[in-house]
Amino acid sequence: MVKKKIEDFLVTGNHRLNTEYFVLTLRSEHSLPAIFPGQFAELRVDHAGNPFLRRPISFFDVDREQHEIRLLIQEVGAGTQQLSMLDPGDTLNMIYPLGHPFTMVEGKDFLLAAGGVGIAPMLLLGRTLKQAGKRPVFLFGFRSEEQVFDLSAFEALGEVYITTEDGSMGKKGMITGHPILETGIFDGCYSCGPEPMMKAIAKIADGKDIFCEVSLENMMACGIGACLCCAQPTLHGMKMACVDGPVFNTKELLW
Amino acid sequence: MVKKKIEDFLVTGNHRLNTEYFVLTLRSEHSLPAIFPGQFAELRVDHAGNPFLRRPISFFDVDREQHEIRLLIQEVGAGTQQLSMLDPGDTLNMIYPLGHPFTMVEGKDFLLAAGGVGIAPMLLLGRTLKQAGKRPVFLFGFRSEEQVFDLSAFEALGEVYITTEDGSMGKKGMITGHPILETGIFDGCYSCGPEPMMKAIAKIADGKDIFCEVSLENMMACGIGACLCCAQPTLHGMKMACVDGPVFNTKELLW
Amino acid sequence: MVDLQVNIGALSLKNPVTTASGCFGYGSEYSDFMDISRLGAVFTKAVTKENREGNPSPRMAETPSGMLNSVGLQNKGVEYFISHIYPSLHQYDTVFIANVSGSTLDEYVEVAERINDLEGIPAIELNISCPNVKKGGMVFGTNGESAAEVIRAVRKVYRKTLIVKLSPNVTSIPAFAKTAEDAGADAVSLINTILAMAIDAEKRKPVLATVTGGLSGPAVKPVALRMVWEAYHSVNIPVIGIGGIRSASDAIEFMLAGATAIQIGTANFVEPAVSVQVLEGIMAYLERHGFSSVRELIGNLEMPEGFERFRPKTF
Amino acid sequence: MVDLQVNIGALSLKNPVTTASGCFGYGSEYSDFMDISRLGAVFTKAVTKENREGNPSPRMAETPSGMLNSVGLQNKGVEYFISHIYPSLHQYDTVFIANVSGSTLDEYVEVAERINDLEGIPAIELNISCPNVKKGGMVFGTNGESAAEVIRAVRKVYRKTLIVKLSPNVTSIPAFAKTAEDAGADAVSLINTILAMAIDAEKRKPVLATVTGGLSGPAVKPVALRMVWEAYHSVNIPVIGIGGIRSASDAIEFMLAGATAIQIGTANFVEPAVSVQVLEGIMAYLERHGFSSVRELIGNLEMPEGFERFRPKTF
Ligand SMILES: Cc1cc2nc3c(=O)[nH]c(=O)nc-3n(C[C@H](O)[C@H](O)[C@H](O)COP(=O)(O)OP(=O)(O)OC[C@H]3O[C@@H](n4cnc5c(N)ncnc54)[C@H](O)[C@@H]3O)c2cc1C
Ligand SMILES: Cc1cc2nc3c(=O)[nH]c(=O)nc-3n(C[C@H](O)[C@H](O)[C@H](O)COP(=O)(O)OP(=O)(O)OC[C@H]3O[C@@H](n4cnc5c(N)ncnc54)[C@H](O)[C@@H]3O)c2cc1C
Ligand SMILES: Cc1cc2nc3c(=O)[nH]c(=O)nc-3n(C[C@H](O)[C@H](O)[C@H](O)COP(=O)(O)O)c2cc1C
Ligand SMILES: Cc1cc2nc3c(=O)[nH]c(=O)nc-3n(C[C@H](O)[C@H](O)[C@H](O)COP(=O)(O)O)c2cc1C
Ligand code: FES
Ligand code: FES
Repeated sequence: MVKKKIEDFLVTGNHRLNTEYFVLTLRSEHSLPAIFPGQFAELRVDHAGNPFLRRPISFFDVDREQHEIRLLIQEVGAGTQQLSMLDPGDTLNMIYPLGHPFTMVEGKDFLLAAGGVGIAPMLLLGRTLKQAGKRPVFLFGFRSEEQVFDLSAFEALGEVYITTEDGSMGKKGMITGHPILETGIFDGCYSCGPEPMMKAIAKIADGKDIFCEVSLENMMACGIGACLCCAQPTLHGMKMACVDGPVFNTKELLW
Repeated sequence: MVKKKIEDFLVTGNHRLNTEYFVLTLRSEHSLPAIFPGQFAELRVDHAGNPFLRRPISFFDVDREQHEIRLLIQEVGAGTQQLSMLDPGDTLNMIYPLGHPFTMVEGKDFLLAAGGVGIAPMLLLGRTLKQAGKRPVFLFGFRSEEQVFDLSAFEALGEVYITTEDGSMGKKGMITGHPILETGIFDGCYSCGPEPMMKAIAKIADGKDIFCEVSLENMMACGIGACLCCAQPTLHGMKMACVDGPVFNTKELLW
Repeated sequence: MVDLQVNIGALSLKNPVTTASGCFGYGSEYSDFMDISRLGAVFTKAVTKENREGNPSPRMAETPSGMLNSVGLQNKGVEYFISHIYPSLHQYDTVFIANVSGSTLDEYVEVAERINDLEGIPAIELNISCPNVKKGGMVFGTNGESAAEVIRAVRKVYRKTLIVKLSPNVTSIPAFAKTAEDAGADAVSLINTILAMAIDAEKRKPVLATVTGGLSGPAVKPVALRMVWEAYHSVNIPVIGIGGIRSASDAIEFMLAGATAIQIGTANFVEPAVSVQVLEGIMAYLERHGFSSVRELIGNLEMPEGFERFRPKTF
Repeated sequence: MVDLQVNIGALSLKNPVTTASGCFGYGSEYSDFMDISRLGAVFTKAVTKENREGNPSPRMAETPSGMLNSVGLQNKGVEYFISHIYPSLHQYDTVFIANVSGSTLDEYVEVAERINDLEGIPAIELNISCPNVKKGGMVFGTNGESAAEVIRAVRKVYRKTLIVKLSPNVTSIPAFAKTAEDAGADAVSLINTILAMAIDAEKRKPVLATVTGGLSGPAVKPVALRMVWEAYHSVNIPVIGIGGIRSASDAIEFMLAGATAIQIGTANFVEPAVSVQVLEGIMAYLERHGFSSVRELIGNLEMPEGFERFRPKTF
C-alpha cells in the first residue's frame, strides 16, 4: 500500500471556470506517489482554525513530470470559498493519497456518468482507461449552460455527451434520461454525483448486468479510517467511505 | 457626543517598522468624524470567525484631508498577526471612534512617557498639544535598539528621549530611571505602557503634585460599554475602561 | 409581508428577534448602529436589589469561537433602574424585559415586586443561572428544590409574564424546564453560559480573576440547540432559545428546534447591528420557503426515521 | 533531558501525551504520519462484548471550532479485539489502554474480565459516558447509583489499573469523580463529549441521523479545563485531562489544572502528527521554564487572591 503523506503543496495556479467551479493547481517539491483515479486528498483550509476540519477533494488531474496535481472544486460553503481565494505562491497542506480507487476490469467500452462536481474524478479515470486501451464515453449532467466549462480535456479521451436541466445546452433533462444509456453498449460504468443519479445509473447497469462502480460522498472527519464517522452500510457489514471507499461496487451496496 | 460608526476602511498601506511593529494606513470614503488622542477603534480581524472578538487598537495618526488614519500595531498573537498580513486593497471593518480621550489642561510643558507599543497614542496627543501651543516632550522606553523605529514624526513636535533595557540605544534602563524625570519641569504628564511603568510615572507626578493621565489596557469584548467586561475600580466606583477610559486621571485610580 | 409576531405567555412580540441580558446594555449603547425599535424585545442587564460592583478584572477571556465572562451581575440596583433607566426606555418602540437576579430568595422577590409596578415592563426574566456569583444565580438554577422555591415565591408577587432562565450546567434540562413550568413560569429561556475556565500557560495562572467564568458564543451553539430541543419536548410553555446565535440561519435552527423567540448575546459585541441582520435574514428565509408566518418554524423539524432507537432517552 | 514520566495508579507512562479513544483507531491508522512509540499511551476505540455496527450516517457534523459525532461505539467486539487487534499492538513501544463499553452492567464486566487476561494491556478506561448509544454509556455515567454499581462490579473482576471516563453532561463533576474514587477507580479521565445537536436550516432536519451527538474539539476546551480542575480538587486519584487539546499550550493548561496526563482526540483528524508536536512543545516549555520533571506542572496553578469570594462553590 502506498504510504500516506502529509505535505505542503505550492499553489501554482487558481483558475476560475465559472461562478461556481475553479481549478487549483498544486506543485510538490518531490515526485508524486502513485495516485489512482477516485482517490482523494484532505485539504487543510485554514490555519486560523475555521473551518476546523479538513476538506476531502478528489484528484482531478495529475502531472507526474511537473509534480503537479489539479483539483476541480465547487464553491459551496466557507471552506471551498477560502480555497477559491488561494493565490499562486500560497501553500496548501494536504494529506494524500487517500481512499480506495476505481477498479480496472475486463472489457473495452465504459460509460463515465457524472453530475455537477462529480465530474472531478472522471478525467483521471478516463485517461487511465484510455491508457489501458479502453474506450471511455463521458456523460455529464449540469444544471444549465452557465455551469458547463471547457471539456476539451475529456473530448481528447472519448466522446462527451451533455445534459442540462433547463435544456440550455446538450440534451434537456437529467443524465439518467439520456438516450445513450439505452443505445450505447457498455462493458461497465463508473459514476459520481448526486445519490439519486448514481442509484439510477446503478439500476440501469444492474438491468444490463454490467459492472458498476460509484464514488460516494459522506461526512468525513479524518479521511484515514480512524474516526469511523463516514459509515457506509454494505452487504458485508459497515464499511468506511474514506478507506473502503469512496468507490464502491454497487452490487455491494444496500441500495 | 460623536456618533460611533461601523465602517469598512480600505487598506492603503501596511508598513513594517521592525520584526514586531507595523503601521497600517486605512482610508475612508467619507470625511472622518472628530477623533481625539487616546481614543481607539475595535477592528474586526477576520470574517471566518477566528479570532472571534474584535481587537482594540489606538489611533496613531489621523490625516483629515486624505480621510486616512494610521495604526501602530505590535504583533503579539493570532489577531495582530492576521492584521499584519493585510495588503493594500483589502478592507478592514472598524467600530470607531471609541473611548474617553486624553484631556487638555492648563499649562505649557508636558511629558509624554510611553513604553513599547504604548507609544501609539502619543503622536496624535503630541500634535494636539503642539497645535494648542504647548510643548510636548517625549520619553520612550524600548527593550533594545531593534525595537526602535523612525521617530522623526515625534521629533518634529518636540524633544524625544529614549531608554533601552539593554542600553543598545539611548539611556540604559527603564524610562522611570531617566534623568529628565528629575531635571525636567512639567505641568503635567501623560503615559501609556506597561502598568508598573505607568504606576511609577503616576507616583512621580503625584510627588510633584502635577496632572497625570494614563491609558489603561483591559480585556474588552464590546468596546462600547455594553458587556461590562473591562472593569476598572476607581474612587468613584467601578468604571468601564472602554467608555469611561481608556484614559484615566491617576488621582481617580485606586493605585 | 410575512407575519413575524410571536407570543410568550400573555406577551406579544412583534418579531422573535431579541437581545440577551448582559450583552446589549439597556439598548442605548447600540443606538448608534441600529434602530432598537426593530427588535422584538430587549432583555436588560441583570437587575438586583442593591448596587453591585461585580467581580474583579480580568473578567473576560477569549476562547475558540467563544468567550468567557465573569462580570458577576454588575448593576446599580433596582432603585436606580427605576429612577434612571426605566424612564429612558420609553423612547424605543420595543418591549423591555428586566433580567431579575439576586443572592437570596427574598432579594429575587423584592426586585420582582418592584418591577411588577412598572407599567412599561410587561415581563421579567428570572435569572437563576448566572455562574459568576457566589450566592444566588446558578446555585438556585442547578438544584431542583431551590429552583422551584424561588420561582414559586416570585410567581406569587409577579403578575405579568414570568420567564425563567435556565442553567445549562445540569444533568437534565427537561427536569428543570418542568420544574419551572410547574412552579408557574410562563416561559423558559435557555441557555445561560456554561461554567468554564481559561488558563495562561506562560504565567501559570487562571486568566480570570474569579478562576471560572461563563462560556458563550458560537462554541456553545450545538449544546444550546440540543437543550432547547429537549426543553421544547418537555413542557407546554414557550421556549426562548439562546446560545451562539450570530446569523439568521442560527436563529432559524433554534426556532426549528422549538424556540418561539431567540436572544442574541455575544454576537452583538462582534457585529453591533447583527440583530437587525438576523431579523432581515429570517424574513428572506420565510419568503424563500413560502411561509406566511414565522410561527410555522417553531418545532418544524423533520425527524429522521427511527432515531429514537439510537439515542439515550433524555425526555 | 527533563523527566517526562508520569504515573496513573500502578501504571507508569513514559510521558503524559496520549491519544483519546475513538480518535486514533488502534494506532496503525496514524503510523504513516508519526512514530506511535513516542506516545505515553494509546486509548483504543471502544471495545464491547459483541460486534456493533454503530449508528446510521450521517454521523458527523462540523460546528464552530468543533465537531459532533454519533458513531455509537462501532467495533467488532471483544473476541475480535483479542484475536485480531491485540496481537498487532506489540509492534509499538507504548502502552495500549482498552476503552471498555457496554449496554448492560454484565457486558461491561464480561469485557473487562476478558481484557484482564491480556498481558500486554495494563489498564482499561471504563467508558460510562458515551452519549451516542441508547443503553449504557452516558446512561450509566449521569446517574450516581448506576455509575457506582458498574464501577464496583468491574473493579471486582479487573485487577489492573482501572480508569473511569466521566461524562461532562452532569450537574456536578466532583460528585461523579468521588463516586468513581469510592467505587475503586485508580484514576478518572474527562471529559467525554458534550451532548449536542446540529440542524440543517434549509432542509429543516437534524444533520445527524441520530439527531443528537457528542461535541468535541477546541470549542469544549474551556468547559473541560474547568471540569478537570474541579475533579483534581475533589479526589486523590490521578486525573487524565481530555477536551479540545491541539497544542502544547493546551496540554500544559490541563496539567496546570490538575491533570497527570492528557489525551488528544479530535485534533488528530486535523493534524495527524499533532500528538508528537504537543510532546515536543511540552519538552520545550519545561526547559524554557526550568522544570526538571513534567510532574511539577500537575496542579501548579497560582490562584488569584480571594477568588473563592466570587465564584459559586463547586467542590
Ligand atoms: C471523497 C470525497 C471527494 C470529494 N471530491 C470533491 C471534489 O473533487 N470537488 C469538490 O468540489 N467537492 C468534492 N467533495 C465535496 C467537498 O468535500 C465538500 O463540498 C466540501 O467539504 C464542502 O466544504 P465547505 O466548507 O465549502 O462547505 P460546508 O459549508 O462545510 O458544507 C457544505 C456541504 O458540503 C458537505 N461537506 C462539508 N464538510 C464535509 C466533509 N468534511 N466531508 C464530506 N462532505 C462535507 C456537506 O454536505 C455540506 O452540507 C468530495 C467529498 C468527498 C467525501
Ligand atoms: C484601548 C486599547 C488600545 C490599544 N491600542 C493598541 C495599539 O495601538 N497598538 C497595539 O499594538 N496594541 C494595542 N492594544 C493591545 C491590543 O488590543 C492587543 O495586543 C491585541 O488585542 C492582541 O490581539 P492578538 O490576537 O494579537 O493576541 P492574543 O493572542 O489574543 O492576546 C495577546 C495578549 O493581548 C491582550 N488582548 C487580547 N485580546 C484583547 C482584547 N479583546 N482586549 C484587550 N486586550 C486583549 C491580552 O493581554 C493577551 O494576553 C490596545 C488595547 C486596548 C485595550
Ligand atoms: C458579558 C456577558 C454578560 C452577561 N450577563 C448576563 C446577565 O446579567 N444576566 C443573564 O441572565 N445572562 C447574562 N449573560 C448570558 C447571556 O444572556 C446569554 O445567556 C449567553 O451569553 C449565551 O448566549 P450567546 O452565546 O448568544 O452570548 C451574559 C453573557 C455575557 C457574554
Ligand atoms: C469520532 C469520535 C469517536 C469517539 N469515540 C469514543 C469512544 O469510542 N469511546 C470513548 O470513551 N470516547 C470516544 N470519543 C470521545 C473522545 O475520546 C474524547 O473524550 C472527546 O472527543 C473529547 O476530546 P477532544 O476534544 O480532544 O476530541 C470519541 C470522540 C470522537 C470525536
Ligand atoms: S472519515 Fe474518519 S473513518 Fe472515514
Ligand atoms: S469592553 Fe464591553 S463594557 Fe468595555
